[in-house]
Amino acid sequence: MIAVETYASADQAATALHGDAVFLGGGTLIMRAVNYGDLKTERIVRSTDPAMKSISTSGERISIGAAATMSDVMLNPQLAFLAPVARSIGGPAVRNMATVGGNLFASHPYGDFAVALLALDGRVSVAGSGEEDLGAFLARRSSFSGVVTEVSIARPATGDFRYRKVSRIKPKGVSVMSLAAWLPRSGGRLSGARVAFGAMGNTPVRANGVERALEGANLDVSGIAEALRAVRTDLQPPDDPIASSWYRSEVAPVHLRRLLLDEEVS
Amino acid sequence: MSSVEFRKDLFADERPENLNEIGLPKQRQDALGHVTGRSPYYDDNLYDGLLHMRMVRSSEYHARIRSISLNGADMMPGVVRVIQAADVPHNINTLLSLIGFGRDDEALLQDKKVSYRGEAILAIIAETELQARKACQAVRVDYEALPHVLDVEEALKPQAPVVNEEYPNNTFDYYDRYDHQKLRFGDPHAAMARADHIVEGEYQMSPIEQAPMETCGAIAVPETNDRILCHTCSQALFFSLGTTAKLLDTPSSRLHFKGGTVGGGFGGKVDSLNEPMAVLGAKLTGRPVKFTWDREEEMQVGAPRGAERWRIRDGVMNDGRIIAREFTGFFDSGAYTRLSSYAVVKGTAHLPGPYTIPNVASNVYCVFTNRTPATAMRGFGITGVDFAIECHMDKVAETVRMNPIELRLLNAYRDGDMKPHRRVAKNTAYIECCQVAAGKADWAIAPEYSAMSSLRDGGGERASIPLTMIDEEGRIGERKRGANIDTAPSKITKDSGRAPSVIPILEATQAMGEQAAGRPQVGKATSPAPQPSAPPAPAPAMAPSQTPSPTSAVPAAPQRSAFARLQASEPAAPSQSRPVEPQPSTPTPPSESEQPYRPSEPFSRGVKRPGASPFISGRRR
Amino acid sequence: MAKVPVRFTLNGRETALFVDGGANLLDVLRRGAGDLSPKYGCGQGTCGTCTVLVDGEAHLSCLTLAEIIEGRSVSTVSGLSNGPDLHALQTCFMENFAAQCGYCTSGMLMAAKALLDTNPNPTRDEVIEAISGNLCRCTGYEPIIDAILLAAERGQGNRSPSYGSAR
Amino acid sequence: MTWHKGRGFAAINYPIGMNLGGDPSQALVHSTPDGKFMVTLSAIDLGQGMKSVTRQIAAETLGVPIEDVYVDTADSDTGPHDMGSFASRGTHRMGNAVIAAAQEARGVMLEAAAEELEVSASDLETDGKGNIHVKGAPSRSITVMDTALAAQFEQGRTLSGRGIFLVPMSDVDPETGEQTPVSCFAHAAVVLDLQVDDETGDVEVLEVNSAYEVGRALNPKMVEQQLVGGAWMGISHALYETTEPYYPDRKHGPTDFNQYLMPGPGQVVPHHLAILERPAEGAPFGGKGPGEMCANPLLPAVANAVYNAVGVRCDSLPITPEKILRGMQANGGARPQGMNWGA
Repeated sequence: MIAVETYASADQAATALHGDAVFLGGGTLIMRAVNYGDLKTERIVRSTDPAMKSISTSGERISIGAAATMSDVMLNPQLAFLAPVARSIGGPAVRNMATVGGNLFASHPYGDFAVALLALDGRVSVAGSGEEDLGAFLARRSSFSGVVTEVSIARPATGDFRYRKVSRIKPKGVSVMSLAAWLPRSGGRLSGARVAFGAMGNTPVRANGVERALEGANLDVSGIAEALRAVRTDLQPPDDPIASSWYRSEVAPVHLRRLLLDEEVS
Repeated sequence: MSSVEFRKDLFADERPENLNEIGLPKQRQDALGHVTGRSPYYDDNLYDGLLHMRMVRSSEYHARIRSISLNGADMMPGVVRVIQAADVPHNINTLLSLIGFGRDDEALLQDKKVSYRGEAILAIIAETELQARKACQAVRVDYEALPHVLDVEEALKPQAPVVNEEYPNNTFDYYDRYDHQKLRFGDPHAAMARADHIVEGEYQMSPIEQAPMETCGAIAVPETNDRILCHTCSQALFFSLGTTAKLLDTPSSRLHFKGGTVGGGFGGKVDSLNEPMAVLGAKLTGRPVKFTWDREEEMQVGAPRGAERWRIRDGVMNDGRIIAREFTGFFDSGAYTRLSSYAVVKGTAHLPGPYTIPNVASNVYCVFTNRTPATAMRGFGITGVDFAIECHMDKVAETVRMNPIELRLLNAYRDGDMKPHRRVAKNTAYIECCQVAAGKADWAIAPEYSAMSSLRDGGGERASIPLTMIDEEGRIGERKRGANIDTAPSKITKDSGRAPSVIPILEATQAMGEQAAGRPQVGKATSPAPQPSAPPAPAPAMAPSQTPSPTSAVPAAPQRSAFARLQASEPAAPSQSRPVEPQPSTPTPPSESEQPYRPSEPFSRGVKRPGASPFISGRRR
Repeated sequence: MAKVPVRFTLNGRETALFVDGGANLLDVLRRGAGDLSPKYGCGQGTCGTCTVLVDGEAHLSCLTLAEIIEGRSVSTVSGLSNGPDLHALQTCFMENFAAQCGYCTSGMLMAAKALLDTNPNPTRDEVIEAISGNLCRCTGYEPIIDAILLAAERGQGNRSPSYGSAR
Repeated sequence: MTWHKGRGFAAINYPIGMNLGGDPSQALVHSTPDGKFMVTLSAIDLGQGMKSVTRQIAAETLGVPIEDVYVDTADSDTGPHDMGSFASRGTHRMGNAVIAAAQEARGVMLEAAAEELEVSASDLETDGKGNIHVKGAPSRSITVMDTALAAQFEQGRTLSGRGIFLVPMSDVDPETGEQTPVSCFAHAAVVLDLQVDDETGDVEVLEVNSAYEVGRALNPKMVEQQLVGGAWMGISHALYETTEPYYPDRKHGPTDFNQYLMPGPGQVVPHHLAILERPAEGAPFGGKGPGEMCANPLLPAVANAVYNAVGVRCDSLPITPEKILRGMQANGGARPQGMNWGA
């Protein structure tokens, strides 16, 4: 029989997360596992810590509490650039439940919000320890046990952040792929661009070759040509019910171009 | 966005409009219940102490079960009862046994061999669904993996693993005689030889989930008077009741089934797998038991619309007339028959689609593979072949450079035309649908096509049954014994050109005519007198000669030996070719209104086995 | 058996139940509180038939841990009509023939209510977005979208005068 | 990147009723003491409207308003045998059974009324509003309610009827496939417009124009429900759905509605329908069940339109962006076939 423990603070919850206990955020992942008998534990830990819902700006970075829901993100004026990303997650009911922290644990092909966070130089705060790079965190997430309290991201200049979710079902569907790019420019040329993909690997991943190819490039057809070539070797997408690895690889350059050049689609 | 118009101008004289209730947009009786959340679906019955059933399912495509270890599952918290194959009183069934079609081939629970991934092995009943799930996870099944086959044509090969022991050739047995359903009408082989073009295509229909929003399920409750009440979302209440009575070896009077308000079905709620298990659970525990599929089971264990593979070969004249059409079809039945055998027969009767083609043949196979059994779905038996036919029509149109709609109209069936299953078409409206759809979309068709009518220019010569070439190829077991037989009805191949037939040709030995059956028939049509009209009907594209092609009667040596052996063991098989008189135009039979159905009369009950099949027209060979 | 007490408001009525640890809100509403209007469609959060409002927001009751409802307010289709007077959404669903099998209807209505409660004059695209987590296998969605737009046009607070006649 | 427009046509017929027959349906009709009628069936309403259409059929046959009829389904203790709701047999088979039951009940009702009015039953007719009167003399009338009360409490009659409809089971000739498969045919034709993205193979369906022949639209709104929803399903089958995306390989079978693809509410396609009605002999008021056939023509129409748009023949379903993209690559790019057919 499953026991649910509720703690007032994230730290208390983290302390209670020993053994095989799992942390419950919005419930969209854990409860599905509970319903299907797939949860490997009988202990669920949760926290009602209000700090975990806060969204705050400090300097060039923004901190988003891990318990903030997609709807919270959409309603927050500081996060207007992330509203389209949050809106691409599930339907309205899912967005009222699913949290920013939970999205970091969503398995392929989910986790589109984390893709955007990854492009925006996301850093993860874990209760009882310090900050950690999101990319590194995602790589070790399957063995992670603890409480993510917040994710901080860079605040992009207007127009420097791009996001697209490619889905066959509209308006709500799972990713064929999702793409996010933070495209800071210096003297008109790209400098320190970060490009991340979702549904193109086991976790959201950065396209390192693409980023290198974009360094110093102009954001135009010839400037991005090398990056479009690089994307094929950067990613090893899986087969799944939505699309094959072949197809994903084949259209990744197309969608990357559309993202980078901000092309209209239909 | 969308719009609806009623074309009351069409067929107006066939349709009295003086009715009070019919034809009016009355509110649905169930609308208020739906919008208030009060419509009573099967799961909307609350019982204290309701138990929940879950299944241990095969993780293998095809495997012998060496042993099953409960591994303490029966002692786990909340577990009330484990049900195994031996607990099912009559653990073998086939759905259509209720109408006497096919042999029992599927167990409710398997304990010896599993033939698809997800096949049920044992059931666990517990106080909560979660407890039942956890107990199922504890059970250990020791499998000895067997080779498996997933492709329909691979399954036909002699060395293919046997999927279903009841049908060791991996094909359903038709009429104790053939490994496929035949359709033979005219002589497509000869007609192809004089066609201007041969157009070929292969089409693959995917397996599709019915996906009703409500998953399949049942709640069974011990009722007063030693009966079991079963709330069900079955699409066929008495089908489920009868199936349950048979599997549980229980008089149907002991069962009380309630349902009727169902959250979508689309064909996926005919198979009656939940009801017998829930009822058995209630019997064995004396408590209310619910057995519902979760969405994952609904999608991967619940039977889908089966995949179908179709090949079509047309003989086409330069002017667009299709003078011959052949089909080779494979229904992927999965591991058991369920309803696929029936879909094959239904699909065969549908050929060649809504067209009057004077020479048609088909071989359609119901094939067993190591996948989830297929079952009914919206358009069952028809959707797949319609996809094939209508894609193919466009290829034909492209070949002869015709407007695709005009090509269809040129070949369209009309009132009075003979269909290849040898019943006259009536009440047709195919031409009008094409014309109206073209008009709505501003797709121009020539005036002579706009002037066509389903009511005119059918029948006459188009009502005749041509001299028909028949054969005995594809006897049950022939392929398994290594006979190398093409699956297609004739042997014309792209590579070999129009080779002569390699099979002995037998001929229909008597005139076909439903009136000879001596009992009322459905699908009966009057032969309307052709009316003079403009434009003229397309010339009926009948064979110029009514004699069989001499070349086609030559038996080929390589296939002969296997064939001859079979023939010898088959007393009913005619042993030599005989000429036959072509069927003249059918005389006008009495209309349906003059001969109403008489349900009180006894009716023929399926094919008698073994031996010669009775002939539907009332005559025997 | 570990049972946990949960108190909440269901369609305006105070409700208290003991629930199994880990139970979801859908099961608790249906088998605990006896409110059968939300339906089970998948238990995965992918179909929307179990949609209810929690403190006015659309939530998937199958993915909602029942214990977190403590002290909160839950609304379902059972509370949508004002006694025998139907909500405008209900009358518009009926008039528009927006229900066939009816199984998705409860969830659709609650998703639509969540929209109209915060956005009384939605665009067609906003309606589409609002029901994007709710599947319907029968209608092809258009009658549902039209019914919600019609309800908005009529003012979603309006109640129809009668319980809806058979015609 | 270019969207290429394409247009496809397909037309079909569809057999109504269980193949080969042998599938009886029964119905019972009885009156309450005050002249309302209960129709008792074991048929199933899956959403197709079985309860509603049999209610209209019963009301029409009895000659009373539908408000005075209620259909109860399905309870094996009270509803007599029915094979079930499949094979487009519901309206045809059960409709005929209800007609038979309602005719019998109506016969008794008219006899009871005749006794009250002291005329011959054959001289009576119903007005469809709850009254029975002498033909040509509307003032000589009695209400159905008074008739029922009289029958029940004075005459000792039950206003009731039993109905069965059976197409006897028939056989198939193994050699030729000769058979008597079905009762009648429904028909449909569609013109479908779509566009294809030549870089990704994505398809967007733009518009459907269709003509459906349904025998008689017993309830035009319910027919519209079926046709619109069924056409949606047809498009869904054509472009999205499969339980085995890598068939015949069984890998990656979808297990939820995120993986099992169906077009969403943002992909509703304007659908302009024309409904034709050529009543079928032997069908209830000529109606053919439209529920199954409505999806069928959409599948090939999509395939034909894709070919028209980019020159790729997708002969296997579903027609995924991947298949189209592979086809375009094999052809050396999109090969639009030209919009030769109007639009």
